[in-house]
Amino acid sequence: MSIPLLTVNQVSCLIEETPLFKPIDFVLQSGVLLHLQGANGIGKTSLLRVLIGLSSHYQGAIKWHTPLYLSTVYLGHLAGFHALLSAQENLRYFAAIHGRALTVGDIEHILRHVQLWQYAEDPLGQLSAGQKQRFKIAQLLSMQRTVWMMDEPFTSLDQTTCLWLEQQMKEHVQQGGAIVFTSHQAFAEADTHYQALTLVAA
Amino acid sequence: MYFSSWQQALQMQGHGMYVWPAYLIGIGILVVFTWVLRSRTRDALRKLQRQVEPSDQVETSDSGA
Amino acid sequence: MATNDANKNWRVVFKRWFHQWASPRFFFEKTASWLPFLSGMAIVLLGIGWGWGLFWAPPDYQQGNSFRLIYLHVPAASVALSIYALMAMFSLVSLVWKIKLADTWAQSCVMSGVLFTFIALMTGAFWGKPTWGTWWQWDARLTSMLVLEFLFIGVMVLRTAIEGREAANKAAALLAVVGIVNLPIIKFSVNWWNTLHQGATFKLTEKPPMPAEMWVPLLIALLGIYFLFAAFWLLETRLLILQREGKSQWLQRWMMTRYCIDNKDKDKF
Amino acid sequence: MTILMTLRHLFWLALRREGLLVVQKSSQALQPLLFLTLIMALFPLAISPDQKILATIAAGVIWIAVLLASYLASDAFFAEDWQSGVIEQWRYSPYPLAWWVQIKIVAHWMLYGVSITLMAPLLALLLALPWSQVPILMLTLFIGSGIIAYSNALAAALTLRARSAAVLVLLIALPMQIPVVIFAMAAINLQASGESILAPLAFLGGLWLFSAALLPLAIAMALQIMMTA
Repeated sequence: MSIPLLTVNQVSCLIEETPLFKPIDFVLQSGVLLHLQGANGIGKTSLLRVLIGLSSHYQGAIKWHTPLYLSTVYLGHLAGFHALLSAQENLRYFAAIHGRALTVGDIEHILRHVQLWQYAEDPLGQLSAGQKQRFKIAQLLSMQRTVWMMDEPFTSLDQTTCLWLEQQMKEHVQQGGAIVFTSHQAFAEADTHYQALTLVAA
Repeated sequence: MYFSSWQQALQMQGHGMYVWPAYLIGIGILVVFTWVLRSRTRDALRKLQRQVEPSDQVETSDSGA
Repeated sequence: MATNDANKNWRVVFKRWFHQWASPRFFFEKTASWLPFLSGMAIVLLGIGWGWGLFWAPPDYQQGNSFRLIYLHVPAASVALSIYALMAMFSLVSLVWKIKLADTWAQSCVMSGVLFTFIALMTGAFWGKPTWGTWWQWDARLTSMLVLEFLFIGVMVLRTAIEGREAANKAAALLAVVGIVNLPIIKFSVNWWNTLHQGATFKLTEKPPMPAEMWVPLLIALLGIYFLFAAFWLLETRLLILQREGKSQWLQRWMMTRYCIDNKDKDKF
Repeated sequence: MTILMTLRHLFWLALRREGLLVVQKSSQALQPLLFLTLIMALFPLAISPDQKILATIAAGVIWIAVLLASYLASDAFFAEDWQSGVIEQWRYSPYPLAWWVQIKIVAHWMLYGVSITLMAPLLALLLALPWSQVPILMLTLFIGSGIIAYSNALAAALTLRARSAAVLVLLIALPMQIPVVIFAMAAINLQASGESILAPLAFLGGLWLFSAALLPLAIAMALQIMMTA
């Protein structure tokens, strides 16, 4: 029942016209948790940015089978929220950037789900690193998009939050979504949904 | 020549003190700029030469062997 | 059909020609021998134009001998404006067609532009003292020239201030293009402001028709300064190619052959 | 599947966010206005407390001070959104980047332009500007601050990755703002001498339309360059 979402053919990121890693091929299908691995500086982040069109320094062919801006949501290593504004306001604005109007009910539902409802009115900058990471998940959830593109989601997380995040990601793919994420940590429980792709230096 | 002597050309009926410095500064700027460009080119060439030289040495050692 | 074909042919030829010139290697090899010609022409023409203008041309009936500044002032001002237009054009080409060399072309306009604009301003001041009795007058031309200098300096400083060469070059190119759109607006507003205040009514160059002994040397000096700029531009473009293409094989091979052939005057360019 | 928000809804939502941000950093946000008032106090002290002298320079002084105040915070115009990755999300949004730029600038104009316009009578009072000139001063300040906002935003975008942005912003934005000052001051002076102010106001309005239509595209391009290059 898996649907192909993205076909990547002989793609490598370029810096001044030299490829960063050996060209890769893969087809991303719904229900897949794709882990991009590789040494530091190999170009995992660059690849993620190339895939969603934030950068055009690449060679090869990238083909999305769904409308990119309507089916994906991307969270880079930059937070994507303003530290002075509250979780509520940030969430509302983030969804608006991508064209979705959130109702008060939506916001409450999502923030409760990531256990941030009690901090909904506080400036996000005052929350802990783990809570901020949970807010990022709220951002992902708020968009109801099929494909999540996540850059190093596990950095600066404690054990519990890591496990919670893995749980969230698994739920998303079990419901027919797909995730592409970069991480140099191993994923704790590899199941049938999990696929790994290692970038090798060119 | 319009002026009857070099002295007159230098004075230009009192306007020489405006005309000559302006020309001198202007030409000076252009000359200095030429010099700067040429010396920067020389530096760039020297740097390139240093990049090329090692392989040059390999060549000579090859011929020596 | 035939015209269509010819049209297409012409386009293909032009495209090939353009792409050839856009390659650093082709440009570098083709222009290798141009510099002596350009600088020689510049020196000869400027020598004739300025010598004639300074020593042989008759003085102006109103301004007297300070009028002789025209042979430096007008050519410098004119070439400065042309340089800005050229820089903006190259910048546009580099932004739209993403041609790297066009960016180098644009970059090698900037410093010459700053200097020629400065010379125009400086000579304007020296001219102003005997004619207006003041070094600086807020006259429309001088004010526009001052703004042009700011625009040039802005492009120059922006390029050096931004980290990352590609971002720096593209940002400077964008600023140059925005600047060329702005320039007519600024010029118009400054002229309008000047007529409103009617302070400086004295025009530097708009005069009853000049006799030939006056305008022929001006024309020669004008031509000479364009050649001088061409020489500067070429020298700087070649310098930038040397600096940027240091890693490419063709340049290293070029350097090797040069090094082997004329070792004795290796600093000659 | 997903229905995108209407642009109007989006606009108000984004405007609200910019407003909330200003409230959050109100002490910072008020600095330009404070700066403006402080400068006003300097002129009578430095030049002369004579009402006649002050009245002749008042409009020009206010305009220059408004320009200077506008540079104060403008190198940081995009900085926070840039560092926090919000601009990256704009780029990744289904709406064009230029649209987000436009909203941010309009929001800025509505907050600063309106507050400066409302402050104008007070500034005029301090510098003994004749009351008959105050309405036209306010009008030129309102339109003019709109144009200034665009050119400052362009300078801010171009200098996002620059090492010392503060002076650079001034160097880039100031030449673009010369026409604004010329037309604004011409309108005020012409009105004072009882002549028609139609021409300078038309030029000012034209300049505003021109900036509003074209500069967001250039700014979006600058942001794009900073992001990808």
